[in-house]
Amino acid sequence: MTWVPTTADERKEMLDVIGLNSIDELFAAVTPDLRAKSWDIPPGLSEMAVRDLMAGMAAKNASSLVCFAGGGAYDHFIPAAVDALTSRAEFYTAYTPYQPECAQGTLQSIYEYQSAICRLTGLDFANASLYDGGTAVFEAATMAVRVTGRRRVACHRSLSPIYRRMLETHAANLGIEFTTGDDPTGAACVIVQNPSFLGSVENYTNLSERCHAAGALLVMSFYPVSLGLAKTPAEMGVDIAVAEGQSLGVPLGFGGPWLGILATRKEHVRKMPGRIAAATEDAQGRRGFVLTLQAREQHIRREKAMSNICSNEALCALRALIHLCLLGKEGIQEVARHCHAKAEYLKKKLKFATLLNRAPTFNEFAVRLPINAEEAVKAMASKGFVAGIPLKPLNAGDPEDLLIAVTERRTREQLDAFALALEEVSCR
Amino acid sequence: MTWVPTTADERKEMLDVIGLNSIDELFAAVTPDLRAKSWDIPPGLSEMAVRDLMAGMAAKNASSLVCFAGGGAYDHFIPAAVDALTSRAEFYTAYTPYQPECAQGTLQSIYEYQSAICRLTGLDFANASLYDGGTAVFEAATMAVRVTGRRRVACHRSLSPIYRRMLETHAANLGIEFTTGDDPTGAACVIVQNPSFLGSVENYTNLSERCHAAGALLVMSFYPVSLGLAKTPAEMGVDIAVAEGQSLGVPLGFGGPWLGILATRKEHVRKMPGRIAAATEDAQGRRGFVLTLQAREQHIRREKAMSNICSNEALCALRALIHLCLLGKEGIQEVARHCHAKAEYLKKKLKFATLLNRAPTFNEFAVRLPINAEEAVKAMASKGFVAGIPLKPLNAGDPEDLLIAVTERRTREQLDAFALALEEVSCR
Amino acid sequence: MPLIYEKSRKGRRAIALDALDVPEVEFPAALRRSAPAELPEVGELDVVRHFTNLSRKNFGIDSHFYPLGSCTMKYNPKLAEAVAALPGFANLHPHLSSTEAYWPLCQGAFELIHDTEALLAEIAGMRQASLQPIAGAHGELTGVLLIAAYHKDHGNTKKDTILIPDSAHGTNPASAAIAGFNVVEIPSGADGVLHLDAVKAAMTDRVAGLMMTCPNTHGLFEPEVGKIAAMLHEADALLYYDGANLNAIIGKARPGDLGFDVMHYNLHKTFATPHGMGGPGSGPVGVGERLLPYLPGPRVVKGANGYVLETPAKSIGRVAQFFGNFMMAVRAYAYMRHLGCDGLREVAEIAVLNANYIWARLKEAYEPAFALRFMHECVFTAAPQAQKGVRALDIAKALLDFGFHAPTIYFPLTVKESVMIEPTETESKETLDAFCDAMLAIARTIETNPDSLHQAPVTTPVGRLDEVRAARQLNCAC
Amino acid sequence: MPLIYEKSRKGRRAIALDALDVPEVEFPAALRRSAPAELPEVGELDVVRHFTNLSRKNFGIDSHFYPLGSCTMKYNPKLAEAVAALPGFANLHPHLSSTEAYWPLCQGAFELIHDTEALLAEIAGMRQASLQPIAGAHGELTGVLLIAAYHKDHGNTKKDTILIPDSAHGTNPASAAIAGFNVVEIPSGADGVLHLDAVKAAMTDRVAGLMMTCPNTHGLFEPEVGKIAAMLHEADALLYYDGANLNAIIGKARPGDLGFDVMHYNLHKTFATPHGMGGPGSGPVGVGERLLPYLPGPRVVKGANGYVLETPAKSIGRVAQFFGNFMMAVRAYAYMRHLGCDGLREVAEIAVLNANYIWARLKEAYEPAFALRFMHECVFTAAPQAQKGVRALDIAKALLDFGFHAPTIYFPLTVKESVMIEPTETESKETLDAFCDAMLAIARTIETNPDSLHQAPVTTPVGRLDEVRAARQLNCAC
Ligand SMILES: Cc1ncc(COP(=O)(O)O)c(C=O)c1O
Ligand SMILES: Cc1ncc(COP(=O)(O)O)c(C=O)c1O
Repeated sequence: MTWVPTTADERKEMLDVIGLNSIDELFAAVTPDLRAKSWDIPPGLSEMAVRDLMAGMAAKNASSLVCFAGGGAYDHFIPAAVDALTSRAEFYTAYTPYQPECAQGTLQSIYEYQSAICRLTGLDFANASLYDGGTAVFEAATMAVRVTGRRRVACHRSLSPIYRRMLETHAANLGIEFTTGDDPTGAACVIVQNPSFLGSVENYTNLSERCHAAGALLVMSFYPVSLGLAKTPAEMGVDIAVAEGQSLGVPLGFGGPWLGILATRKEHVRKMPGRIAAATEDAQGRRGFVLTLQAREQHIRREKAMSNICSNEALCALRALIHLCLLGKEGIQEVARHCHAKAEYLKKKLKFATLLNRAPTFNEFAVRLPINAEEAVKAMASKGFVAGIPLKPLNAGDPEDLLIAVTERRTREQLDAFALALEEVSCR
Repeated sequence: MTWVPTTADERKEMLDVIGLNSIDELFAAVTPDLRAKSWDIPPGLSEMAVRDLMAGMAAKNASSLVCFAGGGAYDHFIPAAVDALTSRAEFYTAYTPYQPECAQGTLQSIYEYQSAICRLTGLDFANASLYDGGTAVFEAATMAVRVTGRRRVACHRSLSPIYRRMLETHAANLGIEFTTGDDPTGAACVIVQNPSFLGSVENYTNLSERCHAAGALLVMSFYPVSLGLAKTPAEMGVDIAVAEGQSLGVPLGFGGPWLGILATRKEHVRKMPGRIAAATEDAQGRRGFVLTLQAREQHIRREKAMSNICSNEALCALRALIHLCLLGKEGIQEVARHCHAKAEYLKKKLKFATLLNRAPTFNEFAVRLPINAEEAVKAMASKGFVAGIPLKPLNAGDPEDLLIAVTERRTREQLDAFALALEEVSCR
Repeated sequence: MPLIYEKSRKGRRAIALDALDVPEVEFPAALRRSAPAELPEVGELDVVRHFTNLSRKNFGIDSHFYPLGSCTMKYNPKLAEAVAALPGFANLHPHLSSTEAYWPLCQGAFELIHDTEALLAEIAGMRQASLQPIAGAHGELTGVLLIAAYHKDHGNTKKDTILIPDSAHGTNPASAAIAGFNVVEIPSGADGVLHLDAVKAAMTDRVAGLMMTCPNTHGLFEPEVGKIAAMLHEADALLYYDGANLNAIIGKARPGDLGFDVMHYNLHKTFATPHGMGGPGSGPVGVGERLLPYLPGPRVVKGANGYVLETPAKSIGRVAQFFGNFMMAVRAYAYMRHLGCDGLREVAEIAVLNANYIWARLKEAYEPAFALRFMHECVFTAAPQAQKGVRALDIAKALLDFGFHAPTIYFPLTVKESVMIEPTETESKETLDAFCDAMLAIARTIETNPDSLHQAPVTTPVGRLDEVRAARQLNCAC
Repeated sequence: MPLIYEKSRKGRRAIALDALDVPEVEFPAALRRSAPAELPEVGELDVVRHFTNLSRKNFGIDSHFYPLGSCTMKYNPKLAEAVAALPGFANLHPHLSSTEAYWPLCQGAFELIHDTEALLAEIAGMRQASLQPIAGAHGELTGVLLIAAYHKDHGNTKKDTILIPDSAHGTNPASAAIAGFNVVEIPSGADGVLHLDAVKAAMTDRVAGLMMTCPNTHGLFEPEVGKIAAMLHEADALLYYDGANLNAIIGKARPGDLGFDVMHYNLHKTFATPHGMGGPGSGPVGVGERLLPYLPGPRVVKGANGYVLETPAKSIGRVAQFFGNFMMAVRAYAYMRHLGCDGLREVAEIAVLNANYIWARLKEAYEPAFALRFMHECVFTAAPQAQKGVRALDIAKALLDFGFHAPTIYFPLTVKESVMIEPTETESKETLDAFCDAMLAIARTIETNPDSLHQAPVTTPVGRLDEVRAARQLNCAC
C-alpha cells in the first residue's frame, strides 16, 4: 500500500532540488548504529481488508445488549445531528485555534460551550475542556492546592473509586495528603460527587459553608444530565465544579474519548487549568473570539503552568455544546425527568432486592441481590441485558451488590422485562 | 412532536402582519366539502423512538450474508471517502444548479462526472444522469427513434429481462414495435447488453457495422466496472451507451437510488435527454460552469422535450465521480482484473454444475445445478450466503439455473467455502 | 479551482486492492480495451480536498435559506440520514425480492415498503400507492400510463388527449407526451386558477384525463376542483394530481377526496428527503379505485406468514428495476413516523403561514401576481421593476449577495418576470424577516441605483456566467 | 455571526422525547435547582445552520494545507472514521471491563487494545505500551510518574530532578513539574542539537531522568543521543522520549534501540487520528525493560481462553477511567494495519523529503535557523525580516490570505521569530510548490511593500483580533 501521493518521478525531482541523490541520504544523521534493530510489522492491507478485519473485531463486542450500566458513563440518546455536525471536516480536521482569523468556527463554538457550562452549573467561568471526568478531579484538586496553598485534600465517600484512584496516581509525588471524609480543617478542598458513585443525591450547602469557614474550597464532581433537575453547584456554594461530560452527546466508545468539564468562580479564573476563549473585536469592530489568559498555560509558563494540558477534548466539547443546543432549555429538563422517573419505576419493581441508597437518587441506584452480582449479570447477559455494575470488583460494595443506571432510552417494556429477568435470575 | 420552529407567539405576530386571526383562515379556500375525510395517521414519535423502530426493521433484513448476487447490481467495495464527501451538506441539501454562481460545486462536479463517463466509454458526450439503468435503456431507445425517425426497436437476447420489461412498460403507447434479435433493417436501433444479463462478453463491432449500414443505431447497456478491462462502447461503434451506475460507489440499498448513465456521439447530442453542464467564463474571465442546451428539456420545451426528466440522480453521479477518482486510472483496471480472476477461479471450482455461458464472461456467469436453484439458494442462505439469482423466476432460464456474480470483495476463502457449500447443497 | 483531471499526476493513487489471492487470468485480448480510461491519477487527500472545497462553493439548505418556489427546499432531518445509514437497509441486495426463497431474508424491507405505501395512500386519500417511480416526473409518466391502460382496458381507444393548464410544470406535458398522448393546454383564468368553463371548452370525447396541480404553481388553491372532477368523470376522463404541492394541504385536504384518480408524491418535497443537487428524489404514484388493477408490479402485500410479492392482474408492468428509490422511502418513512398525524398537518399550516407572511411583508414593494390568497408559496411579478431596468434575474442575483438562495424565477411561464417564493415550514420567523429585509433593500436600490444590481452577484466564487458561450463552445467534458 | 444564544426564541425546541411511559415522579424539592439552565431555545435547523456555517469559518486539513510545525497535520484517512463508526466499538460500555463476568462480551475491544499496544511497542522498540494516557502531555506525565516509581522502588529518594533541553515543548517541563520533579533546563548547542557536554554539566546524583525529543523541535536529529543515553544510564537516570516527532524516524530508528526507557506516542500526530480542533488525541506510553513493572493497570493480556485483564504488581495505578481514548486507538490501529511495514516507513521518508524540499526552495529567501539537515520539519528565523518591520506573525497572517494555514510561529522559544514548517508526508508536491510560491511572494512583498503585510489577513471572516481587549474584558461566557 502506498499511502503518500508522491510519485517516483516527483521524489527524484524533489531530491534534485534538495541536491541529494537518494532519500536515504536524508537520513544520514541516523547512523547505522542508531537504525531500527527490528521491524516486525505486518504488511499493509487495503482499506477493504482493514474494514473487514475490524468489522469482525467489532462484531465480537456485545454492544447491542440493553444497557443498565452507569458508573460514570451513561447510555443516553444522541440525536443524529450531533454526529452530522461534528463530522464536518472543518471541525474535526482542524487543530487548536492558534490563528484565530481562520478558526472562528472553533473559537466561537468554544465560547458557546463555555457559556453552556456556566449556564448549567451557575458558575462564572468554564474552560474549553479537560481530558475526562477523572483527570478533571485531579486538576480541580491541584487548583485548590494552588488557590489555598494547602496540601491536604479530603475525598468524600461519594467520590467514584475510579476517580479516587486516578487522583492519587496523578498526584503521587506532589506531597499532597489525601484523606477520606469531609473535614475541611486545614484542607485545600473537600471533593464530593453528586450524585454519589452509588447514585445518591445530596444537598451540600452545609458542607460548602463549613469549607468556606475553614478556608477550604468545595470541589464537586457532578453529572451534567442531573442538572436538568438538580440544584446547581453554584447554588450549593461549590467553588470548582468538574464533570465527566460523556453524558452530553458523547458515545460510550469503551471509555473514550470523553470530556472533562471544569467550571469555577470568577475569583479563581487565573488559577484555572486549560484553554479559555474570550470575545473581542477586530480593527473594524467585528466581533471575534481568541484564546485568552494563555500565560496560565504550558506553552508560555512551562514548568510553572497551571497544568500540563495541551491537546484537550475540543471535539467532544463541541458534541456537548450541540447536544445541549438540540435539547435546549426544555429538553435538558425533560431528559432529566424521564431518567429519574424511569429509575424510580424500576426501583419499585425490584422488590426482591434491597435498596442500598439512603438518600434520594437520580437515575442510578445500588441494590443488594439475593445472589452474587457477578453471577447475576452473567445470567442477565444471556437474556440480552447489561444488568449493571457489580460493586465488589470495584471495592465499592459486597459481592451481592449491583449498581443499576436507567436513562431516557429505556422503555417501560424494557424496564418490566429487566425486572422480571433479574428476579428470575436472582430468586431461582 | 412539533417539528416547525415557529412558536405560538410568533404565529400570532405573523398572523397580525398578514391581517388574519387564525391559521385556519389561511385555508379558507379549502372549503369544508373539500376537507380531508379521513386522517388515520399514527401520532408522531420522537427521533429516539423512530430510530429504535427502524433499527428493528433493518435488523429483519439479512444484509450481512456473503453476497454472490448480481443481475445488474453488484456488491462492490465503496471507499469510506465516498460517503464522507457526498455527505457534505452543501452537496446533498442543494438543489438543481439553477443559480450557477452559488452552485459551482455542483456544476463543476457534473462537468467532471461527464468527463469521467466519456473517458470510460470513449464517447463524446454524457449527460448529468438519468434515473437508473433500466430507464436509461428506454431513454436511449426513444432517442434512437428521434434520431432515425424509425419506430422499430430490436432487443438483443443479451438484454436484461428486467430492462426489457421496463422498456415495454414505458413505451407502451408510443407506437414503437419491439422485436427480439439483432436485425437492424428498418430499425431505429438494436439494443445489446454487454456483458449480457447472463454474464457473457461479446465483441459487437460487426453488429455496429451492420446497424450503421442499415441506418440504425447501436445502443449498448454496459457494466461500468467491466470497462476497466473491456473494449469500450466507442471502440465497438456504439452510438448510445447506457448503464446502471450502481457499481460505481452507490450502495445496493434494495434497489435505489441508483444511477442512469447515458453517453453518445457528438452528432446526437442535441437529441440527448437530461441535463448537461458546460464550461464557460464570467465577465472577469474566470472559468465557471453552467447548464447548457436547456432547450432540449421539459421546463423549456414542455411536450416537445427530449425527455420528461427533471429531478435526476445527481448525488449518485457525484458518488460515481468520487469513486472513479479514488480508483483512478490504475484502480479501475485493478478492480476489473480482480473481479474477473475471482469469478474464473470460482467457475473452475463449480465442477459439479454446468456452465451455461458459451462466450467468455467478466465477473458473472450462469450455471445449471443438479438441483432446483430456489432450493439451493434457500439452503445456502442458512449457510451464510446469498448464492446468486435463480433464473427461472425471472423467466431467464430453467428451474436449475443460477446466476452467480463475484466482485473484488470476495476473498479466496469465501470462494472456497462457497464452492464447498454449494456442492454439499447440490449433491447431497 | 482546477479540475480534478488537472490535478492528475502519472502514477499517483488513492485506493488500491490487496494482491490478488487467486491466480491471475488474462481477459481475452479480442475483448480488451485498447487503452485504459484516462481517469485522474490522484491521492486520497487530493480527492478529499478537491470535493470538500467544491462543496464550499455551493449554497445548501444547511448553510443558506433556499426559497426556491415549487421545489420545497425544506430542512432534511438528520434523523432520516441516520436511519438510511443502517446496513440492514443500505447494503441489502434487491434481487432478494426476485425469488420467493429469499423473501424471509428481506421482511424488514418489505415491511417498510408496505407501510410507506399505506401511509402515503392514507395521506392523500388514495387506495394504494406504489414506490416504483423514481422521481416526480417519472410518477407523472407512470400515472398517465395508468390512465392509458384504464381506457384501453375499457375499450376507449379514442382517448388520446390529456388536458393540462398553462400554469403546469413542464414535466406534465412532457410526461403526457411520452405516454403517447396529445397535449392540449388550458388557459388559467386571470385570477390564476382553473375555471370549469375553460376545461369544458377544451372537453371532447378524446380527452383521457386532466393533469392538475393543487395548489397550482401560482400558489393558489383551485376552488373549482370539485366541479372539474365531477365534469371529467361524467365524460369518463380521469383526473391526475401533480403532488409537488401536496405540502400545502397535507392533513387539510386529500387529493382522493377532491376527486383525483391518480397522483404522484414527491418524497423529496413533501416528505423532506434531501434534494441532492437535483436528485435522487422519489415519485411514488397513488391511485384510487379506478386504477387499482393497473398498478406496476410486483407489489408487497401482507400474507399469512409475512410479506409477499404479487403483481396486479392488469399491471402496466414495471417502471423500476425493483421498488424505486427505496432508500428515499426509508427516509420519508422516518419523517412521517416522526411528525405523525399532528406534525404532518402542521407542515401545511406553517408552510402556508410562512408564505403569507412573506407576501404580507413584500406586497407593497413587489406586485403580487394574483389577488387570491396564496397557499405555501407566493408569486410576484417583477414586471414593474423590469420597466426600471431591473429584471427578476437581477433581483435573484442580488439576493445571492445577501446570503440567500434566489427564489424560482421565470416560472410559472404564465407570470411575467415571475418571482416565486416558497419558504417552507422549517424556516424560522427571523430567517423570513431577514429575507424580506433583503428584498426590501433591493426594492429601494431599484429606486436609487438600479444599475448596481446588474453587477450582482459579487460575493460568489464567480460572477454571472456567459451562457451563450457555453452553448456555442459546448465544452461538456475534458 | 450571532451566538446560538442570540438565536434563542422562547418556547422553540429541536429534540423532544415521547410522553413519559411510566408514572411521573417529583424530584425532591430540596434538591431541585431554582431555575432551569438558560440553554438556547432553538430548532434543529437553527442548530444545523449555525454550526454548518461556523464550520465554514474554519480551515481544516480537508480544506487547506496546514503546515503547523510540531503538530503533524497529516491527512486523517476516512477509513479510520468509518471503522470508528462501527457500533461494536462506538456503543460499547467500558464497565464491561470492570467485571470478569462481562469479559466475554468485549473480546473484540480487548483484542484491539492488545494488538494496538503490541504494534506501538514494536514500532518504537519498547517492551510494552499502555493506551491509558489521553494525550501527549498526559503520556509525558504518566512516563515521568513511571520514572519516579522506578527510583522510589529502588530506594533512590534523592532523585528529584528532570533535565529538559531548552528546545523542548512546554508540556515537558510542565509534566515533569506536575509529577513532582524539579526541572533543570539544558541549553541546546548553537547548532541546534543537544551535546553530551551540556548534559554532563547539568548531571548530578539528583537527576532522575532526561526528557528528549528526537528529532528535536528544531527539526534536527540528535546525533549524540546514543552517548547521552549511555551516560544517563551510567548515573542511574532514565531517558524519556517525547514521541511527538516519531513520524520523522518511524521505521528508520526506534527510541528503544536508541536507549530510551520510556516514551509517549501521539496517535493524533504519527498515527493520523484527527486533531479535532485541539483534541481528542491519544498519548499512549511505551516502556522498556526497566519500567515494565510499573505500568498503569489494568492491562489486557492474552489468556488461555481469550483476553483478560491484569494489573502489574508495582503499577503506578490508573491514569484513565478505562483504556484511555479507545476510539482513537481504533482509528490508529486501522491506520497502522492499512499502511503496514512499508507504508509506515514511507511516512518518515516522505515527511523528511517534503520538509527538505521546502527548506531547499525557501532557504535563499528565509534564513534557516540551523545548518544541520532538517528532518520532518524545517525551522526558519524571520529575524532578518523583522528588521525590515515584518515579523513572523505578519508572515503567518499573509499566508492565510494565500489560502494556507500558517506554520507554527514563536516556537521553539530558542529561535528568534521562529517559523516552523511541517508539511507531513500526505501533501503532494504541487501543494508544497504552491505554498513555497506563496512564501516567496511574501518575501518579495517584504522588500517592496512591507507595510501591506500588517493588514493581513483580509480574506478571512475577521481581521486580526484585539487580544489585549480580550484579556482585559474577560468575556468568556454569556
Ligand atoms: C409542480 C411540479 N411538478 C412536477 C415536478 C417534477 O418533479 P421531479 O423533479 O421530482 O421529477 C416539479 C419539480 O420541480 C414541480 O415543481
Ligand atoms: C514536541 C511536542 N511534545 C508534546 C506535545 C504535547 O502533545 P499533546 O498536545 O498531545 O498533549 C506536543 C504537541 O503539540 C509537541 O509538539
